[in-house]
Amino acid sequence: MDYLLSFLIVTGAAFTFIGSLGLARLKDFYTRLHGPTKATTLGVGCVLVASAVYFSLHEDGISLHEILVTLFLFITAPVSAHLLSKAALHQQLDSLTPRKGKADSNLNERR
Amino acid sequence: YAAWAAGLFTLLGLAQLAPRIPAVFDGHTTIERWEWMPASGLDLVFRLDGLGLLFALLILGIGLLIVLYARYYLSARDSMGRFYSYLMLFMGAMLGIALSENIIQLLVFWELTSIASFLLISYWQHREDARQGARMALAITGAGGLAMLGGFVLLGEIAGSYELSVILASGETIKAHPLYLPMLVLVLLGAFTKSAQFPFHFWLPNAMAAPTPVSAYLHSATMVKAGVFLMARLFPALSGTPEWSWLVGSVGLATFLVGAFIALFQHDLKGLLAYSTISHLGLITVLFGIGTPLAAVAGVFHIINHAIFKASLFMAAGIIDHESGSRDMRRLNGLWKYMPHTALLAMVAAASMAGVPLLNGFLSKEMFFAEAVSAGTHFQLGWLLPAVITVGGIFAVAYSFRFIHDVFFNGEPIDLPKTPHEPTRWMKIPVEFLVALCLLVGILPALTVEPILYVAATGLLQTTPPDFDLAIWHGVNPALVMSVLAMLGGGVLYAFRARLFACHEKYCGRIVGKQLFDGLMSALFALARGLTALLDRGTLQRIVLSFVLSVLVLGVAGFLGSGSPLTGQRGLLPLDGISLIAAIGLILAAIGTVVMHRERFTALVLIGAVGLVVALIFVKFSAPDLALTQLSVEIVTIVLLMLALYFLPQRPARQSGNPRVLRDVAVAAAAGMGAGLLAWSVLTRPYETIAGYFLDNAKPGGGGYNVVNVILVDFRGFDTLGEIAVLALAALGIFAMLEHLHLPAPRSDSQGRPWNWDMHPAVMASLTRLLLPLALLVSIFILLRGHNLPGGGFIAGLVTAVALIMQYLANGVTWTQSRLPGNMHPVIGIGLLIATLTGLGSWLVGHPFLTSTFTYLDWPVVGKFEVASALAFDLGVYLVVVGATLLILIHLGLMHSTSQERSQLPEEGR
Amino acid sequence: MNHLVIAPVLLPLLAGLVLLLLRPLTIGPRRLLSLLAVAAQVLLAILLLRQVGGGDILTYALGDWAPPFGIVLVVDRLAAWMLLVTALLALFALLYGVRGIDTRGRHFHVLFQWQLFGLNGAFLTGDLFNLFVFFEILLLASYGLLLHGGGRLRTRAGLHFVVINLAGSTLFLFAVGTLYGILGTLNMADLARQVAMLPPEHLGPVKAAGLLLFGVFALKGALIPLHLWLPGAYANTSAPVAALFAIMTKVGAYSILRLDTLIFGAAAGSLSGLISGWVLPLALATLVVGMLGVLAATALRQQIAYLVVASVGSLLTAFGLGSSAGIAAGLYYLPHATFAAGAFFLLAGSISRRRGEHDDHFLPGVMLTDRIVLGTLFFLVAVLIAGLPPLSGFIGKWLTLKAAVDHAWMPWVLAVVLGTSLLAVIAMARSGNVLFYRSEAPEANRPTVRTERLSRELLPAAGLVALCLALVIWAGPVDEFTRATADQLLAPETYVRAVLGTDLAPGVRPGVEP
Amino acid sequence: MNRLLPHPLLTLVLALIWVLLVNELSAGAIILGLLLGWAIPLFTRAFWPERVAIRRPLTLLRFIIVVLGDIVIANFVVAGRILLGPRHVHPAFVAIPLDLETDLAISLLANTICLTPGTVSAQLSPDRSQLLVHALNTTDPEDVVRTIKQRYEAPLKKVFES
Amino acid sequence: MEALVSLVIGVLTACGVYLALRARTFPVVLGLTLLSYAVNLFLFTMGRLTIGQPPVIDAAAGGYADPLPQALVLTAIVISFAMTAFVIMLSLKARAELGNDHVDGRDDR
Amino acid sequence: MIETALYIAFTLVGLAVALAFWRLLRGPSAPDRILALDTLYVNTIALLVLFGIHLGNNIYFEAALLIALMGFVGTVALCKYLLRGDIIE
Ligand code: NA
Ligand code: NA
Repeated sequence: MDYLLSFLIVTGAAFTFIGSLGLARLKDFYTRLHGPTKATTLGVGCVLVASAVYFSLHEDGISLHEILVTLFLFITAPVSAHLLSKAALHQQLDSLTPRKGKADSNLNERR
Repeated sequence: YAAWAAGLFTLLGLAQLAPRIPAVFDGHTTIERWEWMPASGLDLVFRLDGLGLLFALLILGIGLLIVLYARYYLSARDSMGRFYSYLMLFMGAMLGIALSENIIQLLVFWELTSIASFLLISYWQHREDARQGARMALAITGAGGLAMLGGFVLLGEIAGSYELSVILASGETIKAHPLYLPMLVLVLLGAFTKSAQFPFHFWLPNAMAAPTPVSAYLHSATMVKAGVFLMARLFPALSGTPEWSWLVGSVGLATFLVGAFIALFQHDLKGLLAYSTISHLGLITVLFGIGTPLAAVAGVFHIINHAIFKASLFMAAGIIDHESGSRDMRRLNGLWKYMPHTALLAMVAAASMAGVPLLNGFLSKEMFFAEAVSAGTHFQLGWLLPAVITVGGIFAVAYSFRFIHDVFFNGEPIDLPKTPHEPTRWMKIPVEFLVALCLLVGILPALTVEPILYVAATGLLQTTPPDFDLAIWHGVNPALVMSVLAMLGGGVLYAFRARLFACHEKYCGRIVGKQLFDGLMSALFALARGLTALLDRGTLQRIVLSFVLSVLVLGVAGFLGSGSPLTGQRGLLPLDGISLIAAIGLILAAIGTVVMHRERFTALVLIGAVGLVVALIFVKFSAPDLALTQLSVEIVTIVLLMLALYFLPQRPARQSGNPRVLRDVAVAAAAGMGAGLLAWSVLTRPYETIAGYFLDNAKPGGGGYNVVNVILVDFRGFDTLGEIAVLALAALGIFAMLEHLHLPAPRSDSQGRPWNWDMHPAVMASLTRLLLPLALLVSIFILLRGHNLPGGGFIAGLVTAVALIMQYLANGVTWTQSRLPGNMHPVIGIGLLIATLTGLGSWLVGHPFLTSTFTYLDWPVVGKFEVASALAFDLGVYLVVVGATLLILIHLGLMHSTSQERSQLPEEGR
Repeated sequence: MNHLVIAPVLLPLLAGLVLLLLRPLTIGPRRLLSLLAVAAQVLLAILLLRQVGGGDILTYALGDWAPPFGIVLVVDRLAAWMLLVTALLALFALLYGVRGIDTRGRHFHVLFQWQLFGLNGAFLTGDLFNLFVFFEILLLASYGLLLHGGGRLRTRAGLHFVVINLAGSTLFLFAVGTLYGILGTLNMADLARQVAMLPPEHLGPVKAAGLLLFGVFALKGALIPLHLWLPGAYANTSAPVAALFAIMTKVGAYSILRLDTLIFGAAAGSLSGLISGWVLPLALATLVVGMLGVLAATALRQQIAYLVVASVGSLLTAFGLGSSAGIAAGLYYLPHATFAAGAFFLLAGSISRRRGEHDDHFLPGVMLTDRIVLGTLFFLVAVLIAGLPPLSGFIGKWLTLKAAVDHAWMPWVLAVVLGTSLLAVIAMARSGNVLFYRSEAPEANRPTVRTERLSRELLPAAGLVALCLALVIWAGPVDEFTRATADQLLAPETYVRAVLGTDLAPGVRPGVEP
Repeated sequence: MNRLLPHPLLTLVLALIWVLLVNELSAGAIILGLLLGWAIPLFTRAFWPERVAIRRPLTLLRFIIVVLGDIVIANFVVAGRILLGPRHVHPAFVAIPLDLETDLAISLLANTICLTPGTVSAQLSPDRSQLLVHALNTTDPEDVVRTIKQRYEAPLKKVFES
Repeated sequence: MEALVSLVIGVLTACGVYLALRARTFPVVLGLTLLSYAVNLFLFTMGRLTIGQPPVIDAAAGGYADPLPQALVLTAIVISFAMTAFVIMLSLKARAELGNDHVDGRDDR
Repeated sequence: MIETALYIAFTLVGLAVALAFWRLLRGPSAPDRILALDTLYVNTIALLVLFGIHLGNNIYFEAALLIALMGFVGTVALCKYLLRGDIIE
């Protein structure tokens, strides 16, 4: 069981790290956005599962409330990402992709 | 009626005094006492001895005449009631001076006379000179009174009592005390200013703007005598030292000369009399300065005589002014023809002033000359004293001549506003009475004045006075020679007046005390303004800077002054990598906030990171409750800051120049070092606290496992009650403050981009709605478990508030507001009420406020659970937090819409 | 256990709560309720004063937790005296406020009551951190009150006031924290005990903390150079609020006195006198600076504000003498200065509303309506403030000088107190002259003032003046009381024994089993 | 029923979450959870005007499993790209035409897109006909559109809008 | 560790003081916020630093951190929150009434 | 075993925190900083949970839950500010 735990812990931490690495390393905002929103959800998810397992083993009764945090992150992280990219588009931040006229013209709004 | 009442009042005073007179003549001192502040040695104690009696009689007697005179002097437009009430205030105060046993009490009356004088001088408020004269008099005599207060406090300390009986009996102790000289100087300052001694004399001529009855009464007969009275009163205690003689004698002499000299050159009738008064007060002062008992007796005698002739002269001058419309001697001429009766009276009084034999002024002046001669024998160049005094006498005769000749003879009046004529009968009666006294005393001194002078001298000296002889003829002696010289010299001087006046005009016209005083005053005001402006710039930066610097000085002084080491002996914790990373992150973010504070949004994001790390520090060092609280507060604060930022400039111009920035950096660095070192010095020291008690008693006494929460709701629940009151107050204060506030909403962001069209992005809106029940559930969870595990009402309240704020964020004010109770005031009120009532509940069972109770219930199916009063308290906290946070945020959120659509405002009652 | 001890705290709290919950009511009943609550506080203060007048010290252990573990309220003579002064001042300020100013903004009465909640709590608490909490309550209430009615200058003054007080609160926490970090307790009596047995190697932080705490209180009390916040704040708020604020600086002075006599008092060993060494020089300097400000003022309320600064200087000069007589003098002077400043602010309100656009500026303006009555009252207040006989200002000044005679700083005290008194006289004469005697504008410019019953308008100010007169008439009993109070303060061991039940001497901390 | 128990499903979910929160499975916890699960929806009724109806629970379950699997895959894919470095990233914006109509469904789709392979939903057009998506690494935008529509939009449409 | 915490407190104080000395309301508010962080940390650490021993009674616990400073800081946080909220709103009011965001209402741009 | 794993994990998450801080300070755009802060929040959750396992005490669970909630609200509010200025309208 310790192996599973250790695996979860290290995997989770690794994903967390990679997410932040993407944040630091990638070249434009839109690509940077991908790292934290995805990598960290799984990363933190793994760590939380590890915690659930750990406390279920080490204390009497199972511990499942970590699932709540995971659930919560799964609902919120995409919303944050969505809003961030919306804000970035609004600010007309440079993107590595030359934006295609067709896709934006009706999206890149002005009401 | 006012005059009648005042007269009656004065008569009543005399009637009160009368039965007590015989005792005084029998040599008794009557003392009457009413307890006031016995513990501090201040009772209302009155003392009637000869000196006091003499003054009381002068005050009441002349007062009665003045009351009569003023009744006819004042015009119908003047407010009689005001005048007489001031006058009676003065009379009472003056009597108080004369009859006080306690010197502090004496001082009280002393200052009251200054105040009354101020009121009476400024009686004609519309006149600039009256207002200025009054303020000058108040400033000078007030200053003297304050000096005297200092002197009296010292005197009381030296003598061991404030009461004259003790003070007068302990002259030797007083004179030998090291504080004698400062005390003497302070007391004399009081006396000199009041009695218009040089160089404080100039207020008196300026006080002549007062109605003439006032000048006659206060500024010649009585109030200005208070100073010499004081010298007389304290004569046995203070006099007889070289300091006394030199101070009093030289000031008196200077005053005598200066007054007499200036008096001659006055063109204003009252001005002449005023300077003459100054001169005579100097004369009296010289007599007290000489310090022999006989000189003191002469001084008292001249007080009486001067009061009589000078009061009559002032009243006569008042009549002339009243009936001719002018006091300018250059215009007043030949009045003998128009008002012979008045002229006669004035001339007799003026002759007395000049020291013409058979008049009272002659007698005391003779004594003065005689004392001057005898005093002069005691020191080298002693002959100078009588010589100089003779010169003064020459001027005195000259101005008296002028008063007679220039007004009543010397041709025809020039351009007078009115044709002069005799006044009403009643106006002359007081003058007649006083002139009659001049004659009576002058001719029959032994029958009239000697008894009262004797008891007065007894009271003054506190012992049997030396023999004195009030005869008119003492044979040819130096004094007589001086008198004759003065008479002749005066006549000659007056004869050459034209040339003299021209000369005076040329050389002395400029030197006026008033200008000096005014200059001093404007300098004082300028200094005050300058210094105040230097300190108080009215800028917040200055306020904060002075605070920080003061704190630094205090803290550094405290620590360095103690000599204890900076670092203590406690074992320290090892450092770990994550802590280091987090701390560096925090430090960089904090510095980033500072560096980028003009990019306000960035600063805001950075401060968010700082707050997060602070929460992490709480986690790291075993404070889960704090971490929870910090996290929640942090977000609400950031939301608030953003709401505010919307209305503030986004990228303001740089404000401060480099020097100021450098200075502030230095100050801030010093403050930071101070705080850091203080923390270090404590953290490295071992300590012992009361914490053990809380850990031991939290469960058995407070019914909770979470000791922090038990402290909050139980051990120190009172703090928490206060804390939620603060929160409620903040909400109410903000609510009150934001009312009617209109702020222009910016139409674009800091880079000039117009705002996004999408008010409430759909993705956000629908998913945050989903989160609401979840967040509420979490908040209830945190509320309920708080007593035993990290959590509690405050955090729960913030979570609820944040959950609701999220709805506002995602769905907007209008949408959310319509789904919530519109008015948050009752929520706050009820929350606070619940908390308070929970505390009050313990009264019912006979315990102090906020005593907690808890019990365990065991219900079927549900199982065993705890019920604690602390939970009710925490519920109160919860409600206040929710109510207050929402009230603040919502109102702000509503603010910009208020200008557009006021109707949408939720109805919040006043 | 005597619930009377906590009553002065709970009453305004509950009154404010009820007023908050009864907002739907019309203003009339709420005014009545508010007034009744304050009147009841006067009664409570008198009752407490009678109970402690004999020298007893009453304590009230909140939550039934024995001190030093729980918070304790303590009533000694000083606390009762402060309560009474506060309640009386508040009563008259409120009487002025209910004449219409209370409806110029929201929540006036709630804020007012909670202001009293904070003040009374600050005077009663025997716990340093709880004092912080009550400071915050009274500050927040004062922020609200200060801004009440709104306006440009008021807002600016409010901003300055709030920011500097936030800085002050921060400092308070630094100081309290340090004291706890070394001494391990918050109860003031216990702090006194711990300070008394502090090992010398720990003096540094405690000394620094003590002085920082002094800095906090000096800020509240407006000692220079920490007085700069006061003129703006006091000069720009509404009359009843400014009047009530007359007590706020005294909270600072009170706290300095407590700190000086209890925690760093006679028994504090090498820390004894830590505070008093700073108080006297700063107080004298404050007196000078304040009075120069009085002279320099260009408007009446600004002048009164500086008078408040100066009065703090006078008050702390007396306290700073450190002797029983000095403290007693200060305790006599305290109500005088409070009531006089309060009356003056109320009067200034009445004067300025009659001067139209001239407001309270020292410019020759219109001839005032009701000039005689206002002038008389102004004159009385000026005499009070300038410390001229025969009113209470003089007695206070005299008592201070008397106490200073055998102090090493006697010449300085004498020179400064007397010199500044002269400045006060000069300044008051000038102000009265400009406001009442000089009128250079035509009568037509006179603002039409709704002079609904002048007596009612001036009653509050006159009442405060009457209180000062009472201080003169009953100077004897007051003098004896303040002397007894001073003696009680100079014997901190009685306080410690009353609170902790143990002596100040070193010993085991009560309740902590080894 | 409607007034007293506005969202029975939500009640159950909340009760379940409550039991998770208190981290103990006891009668007391369940009862309190049900109680809160009943009370909170009642209180927040105004925020949930329409009752959420789930037509095909099985489809939803399958959808959730698919998404969870994709999340894991997505994470590995993105992690790989990040580790490979910026030069191995070929981002693109892709517009997805939408068939979904309700806000909740669109939001869930947007969320799903965010959680799954290399895509972040960036912006919804005002008329809700198009969703702009940013793909981390794609050479074929049409493929992205196709995958999203088939794999995620279709089941959501079935569950919430049929 | 103690040195690091002291450093953090010092830096927060310094940054707070510097910002509080600025001439515009917004940085002043930020400065006060930083100062409140500093003082809260300071007050908290007065119970000394303890790792992994939260003051929640637990039979298994080896010891407890001093709970009293924690309770005090909690109160202090709430109070400084109330104060910060107040000063933020006041800065808005000042902006509205004075027409600019200078702390003295001077607009010398 | 677990201790080693935790040690590695702490190191990785610590580095993640450092990277997030770097981006936070570096920017360059406002959304970048918000994203960095959001990431910081999420990393903190991981840190807390690891810390809980390390201590064998899950008393910090609620802190993690709250960080998730608060981090979300913060990010949403900051984004809303960039989009609309007025976050509560
Ligand atoms: Na003539
Ligand atoms: Na004074």
